[in-house]
Amino acid sequence: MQKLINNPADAVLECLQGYELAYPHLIRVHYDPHFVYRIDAPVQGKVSIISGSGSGHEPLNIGYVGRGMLDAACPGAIFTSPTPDQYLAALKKVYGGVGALYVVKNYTGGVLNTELAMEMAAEEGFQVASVLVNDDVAVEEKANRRGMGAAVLVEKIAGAAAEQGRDLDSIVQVARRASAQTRSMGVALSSCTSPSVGRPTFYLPESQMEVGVGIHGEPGRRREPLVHAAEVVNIVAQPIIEDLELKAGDMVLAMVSGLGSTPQQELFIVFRYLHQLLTQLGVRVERQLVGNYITSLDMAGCLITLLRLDPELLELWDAPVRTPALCW
Amino acid sequence: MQKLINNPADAVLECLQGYELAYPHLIRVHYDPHFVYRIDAPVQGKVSIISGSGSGHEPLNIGYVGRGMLDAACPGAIFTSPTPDQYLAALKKVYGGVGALYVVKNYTGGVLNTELAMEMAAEEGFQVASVLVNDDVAVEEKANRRGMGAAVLVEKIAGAAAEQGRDLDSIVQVARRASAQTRSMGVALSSCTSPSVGRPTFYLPESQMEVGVGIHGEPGRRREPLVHAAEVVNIVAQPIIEDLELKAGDMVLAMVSGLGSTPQQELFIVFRYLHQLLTQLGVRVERQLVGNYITSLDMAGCLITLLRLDPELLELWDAPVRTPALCW
Amino acid sequence: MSQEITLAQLRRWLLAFTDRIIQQELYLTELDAAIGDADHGTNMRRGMDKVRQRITDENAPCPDVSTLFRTVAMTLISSVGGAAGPLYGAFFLRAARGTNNGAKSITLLQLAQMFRHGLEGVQQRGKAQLDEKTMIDTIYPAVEALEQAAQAGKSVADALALAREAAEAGMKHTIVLQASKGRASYLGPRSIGHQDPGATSAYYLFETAAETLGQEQA
Amino acid sequence: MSQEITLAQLRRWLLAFTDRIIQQELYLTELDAAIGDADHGTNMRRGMDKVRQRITDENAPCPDVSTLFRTVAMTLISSVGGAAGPLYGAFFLRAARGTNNGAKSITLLQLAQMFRHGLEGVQQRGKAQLDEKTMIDTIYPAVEALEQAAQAGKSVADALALAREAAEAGMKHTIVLQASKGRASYLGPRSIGHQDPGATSAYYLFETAAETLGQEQA
Ligand SMILES: Nc1ncnc2c1ncn2[C@@H]1O[C@H](COP(=O)(O)OP(=O)(O)O)[C@@H](O)[C@H]1O
Ligand SMILES: Nc1ncnc2c1ncn2[C@@H]1O[C@H](COP(=O)(O)OP(=O)(O)O)[C@@H](O)[C@H]1O
Ligand SMILES: [Mg+2]
Ligand SMILES: [Mg+2]
Ligand SMILES: [Mg+2]
Ligand SMILES: [Mg+2]
Repeated sequence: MQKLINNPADAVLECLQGYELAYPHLIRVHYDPHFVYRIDAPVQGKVSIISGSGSGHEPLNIGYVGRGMLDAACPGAIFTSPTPDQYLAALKKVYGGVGALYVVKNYTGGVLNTELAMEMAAEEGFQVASVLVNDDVAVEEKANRRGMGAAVLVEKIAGAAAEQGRDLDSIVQVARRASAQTRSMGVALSSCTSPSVGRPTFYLPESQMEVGVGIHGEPGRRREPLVHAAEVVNIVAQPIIEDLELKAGDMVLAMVSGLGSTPQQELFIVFRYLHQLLTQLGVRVERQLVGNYITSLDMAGCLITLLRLDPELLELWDAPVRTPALCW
Repeated sequence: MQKLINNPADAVLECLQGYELAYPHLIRVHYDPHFVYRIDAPVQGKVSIISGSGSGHEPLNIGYVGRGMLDAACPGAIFTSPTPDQYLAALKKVYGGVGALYVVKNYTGGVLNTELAMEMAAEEGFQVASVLVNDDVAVEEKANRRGMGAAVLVEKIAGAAAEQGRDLDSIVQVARRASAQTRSMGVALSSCTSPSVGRPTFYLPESQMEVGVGIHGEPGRRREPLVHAAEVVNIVAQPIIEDLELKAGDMVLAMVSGLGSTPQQELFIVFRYLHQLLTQLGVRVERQLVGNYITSLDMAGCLITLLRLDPELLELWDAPVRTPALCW
Repeated sequence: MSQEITLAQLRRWLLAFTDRIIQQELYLTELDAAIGDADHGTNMRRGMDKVRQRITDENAPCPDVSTLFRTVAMTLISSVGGAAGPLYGAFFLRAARGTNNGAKSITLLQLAQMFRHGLEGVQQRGKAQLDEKTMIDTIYPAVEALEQAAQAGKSVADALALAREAAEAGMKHTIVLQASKGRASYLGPRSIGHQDPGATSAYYLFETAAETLGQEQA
Repeated sequence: MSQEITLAQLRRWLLAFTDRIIQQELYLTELDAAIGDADHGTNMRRGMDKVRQRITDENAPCPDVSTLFRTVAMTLISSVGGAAGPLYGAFFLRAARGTNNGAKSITLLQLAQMFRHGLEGVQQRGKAQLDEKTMIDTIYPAVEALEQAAQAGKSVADALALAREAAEAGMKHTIVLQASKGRASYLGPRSIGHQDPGATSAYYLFETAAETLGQEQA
């Protein structure tokens, strides 16, 4: 297994230790249960924004902790949703007295573990709400759609709204709108290898691509011949555009996230063609993120995410943010 | 070839087009000859900081253009130093009337093309100087050492000095000191595949690693069995520490840069052990960068870079910067 | 004849379950690699290590059946994560409520009742029905078989053997199903032809019950 | 007998050189993959495409030998990049200075002189000596052989054949050398056993010279 790791069972712990040493000006790490929290937590009088995720998607979520985004992020085992006690302990650490919003990616584990945590939190008198992220268009049934790139965008928008001093209901409203206006789809040029597994989760032959892939190494919806990037962009972006019913005059935030092992050069080539495709449709690309923002260990490929913006969402997107991964 | 590209010959161009569309608030791109320049260039009365590099190392160099770092970056073909006309055209675009500093990585191509450009610039009356980056300890002969991670650090420090309004000589001085106080070494867990080549430059079998590797896909100094990350850190960091004569009480800036396809998780594991190693030596890790800062297309592995800081270098490192890749 | 199943026997069964899961970690990982994210084995193993640790802790023994099941539930919930953690947690938590507080032994009927409560717990949390290619496809038929056998007055050994048979058939049946719940559902038709990992780990529950509880008498 | 080498012949030779490089792009890439970054073929090919374009441009023909060589130089410098661009640029630029301005033909001695200047240019820029595993190992012996043959009064064909032989031997000799200049030097002893890419592209200069200039008479 070609990896820079020690004991696979310690990978998550050692990564957290490295994060803490790398960003002492932004975050702290609590161990057992594990969670990462902003250095100035709790921020009294501000709604707390919390999210959890399996590890292996870095910088999602631990890279998004800081001013203007997450108050805390709970990292589970690799590709495994964290447990309720992580969510609850994080809540207690960062609660500012006026409520907390959990950003939940739509996977059985993410939903159930957060649900349990919220029940426990409510029992203890905390005011909690959640926003569901289910932007993946590769899954037809809407209720079953995976939460993917929208997690980054919703966390930023919710974080900005919280920083503005909004109350929980207001933040829930704008976060849910951001979630509802976002669609994503992924394409993989390789599988990924989880340290505890020791081999790729699936085998993708040369000259093939997995379309409609998720971020946990599972196979996608279908396997096709790998084509030129411009055509890949068409294949991946069309279902997003259709499902979102994007039309001329719309304004979007576009994210092209590498899945982990794709070089930056290719991500910008993808973005260049995505931008062209949208522009030709009369859709204005108002903002963009291109890089590794939500990954799947060492998977090759990318995720395309489009959020239909309105003035309020744009304002919240532009609000200052200071986290390991996002800074402006 | 599992890549998201179109015609390999257009990869560099399309990447530049994507960059321009992704960072309209920070940079502009000039084509034929190619160079990327900061959106507010020329900054009158400020020394210009310019660097060039083959493509394939993104974000080096085009990701470092902006306030507080490079005024312009010249991207060559993949792994190929750009040509003098690129360097000269960039100079003319960003020259603020008070001199320009070229940051040159020590490769025959980088040195010769910049040399030619500087001759041409001097003939036309520009005031130009250069700083050589040759931090690679894997090569024994100092004069022949490759320029690697120090390029990022020197560009930041020179950029900050220029932003302070310093004159060319003062910037040359501090840039050369930063360069002289930096050492690096790389380790690869895979080769990389250049689009125009279509296959990995060399073949690295499972369970092996290349120690003392460069950032252009060439083989390293030696091939050894791949060991645990903690031991890899020892193997890679020791020669750096020795060559730099680091001792207890020293203060360093440490950079762990992925080479392109290594997941973030592993980079933070590496950093955690590097931090421990240095701390045990009584060396204080004052600042750090962990992520993809200087890459080699889709190579797996990382580069470790240590810069011995002093108060002036630290102040310049901390100065504000606003580029695609660095922001604080 | 009303056979008693003691606290000690239940403890031994659960330890056998943890051992079986730990032994089958690689297999569960492979199943979850084919139609998931390859973590079911690792996660269940981590949880079972903790359960084993917890219920062999001589300083804090579980004094009754209800506490034993609740302890297993809480341990799994706080250590497994993913989908399986809350679902197996729900199973054991709701099973715990199917018995009197303080009871140090139960009858076969009560065991069936506990398992029925546990099944309801999993279905309430996960909202899965039969034939959605989940652990329900193992647990549901096993619970049905156990209930019927208990109501028909069968011995503990015979009842658990029937439950195991039903569980095994249910687990194998998941092979031909297309998943409509959980991670495998993202694959659509590509999930057909692979045995579900959660249905497999659930089978071990009934397999080990038949092997341990079914072999001993009060 | 003082044979003249005309501008037209030199042009045809350079076009043959561009063709040879373009034809050998893959081979040069492979050589540079073994001990470098696998770009020598691509870079030289890009440069040769431009040179071919430039010197076949009927709207802007090069009027004399000096201009022809200088044009090749500037084209290579602005399009090849890497180490080879400036070095081949230096070769042709300094070669251009080895002839009288306006001359539309040269003698064999003048050709040798031009190549000597070119070699000096490469050595001045690159600071490489013999046996450092670079293009010098091809160019140096070729220039020596050409000079000697020219001074000995040999025909153009014979002299260029001898230069080609020396170039080929020099190129092949790079196989056993450890590189101490250029990218291959980073490999240390691992560079031994591989033919140098730059020495190979440089060989084609003399190979095509022998094949074109050596076959024609004024
Ligand atoms: N809604 C559900 N109801 C019942 N069981 C489910 C449900 N969703 C998933 N499962 C079970 O969980 C198993 C996967 O567990 P695991 O791999 O540990 O979690 P994850 O899918 O989060 O990685 C599946 O094989 C399935 O049996
Ligand atoms: N200092 C030098 N002097 C002469 N030739 C050199 C020198 N350095 C490199 N070369 C030649 O350049 C060739 C490599 O060219 P190329 O691959 O195009 O450039 P790069 O090494 O920048 O990728 C080598 O094979 C060698 O022959
Ligand atoms: Mg999982
Ligand atoms: Mg090169
Ligand atoms: Mg799983
Ligand atoms: Mg090369």
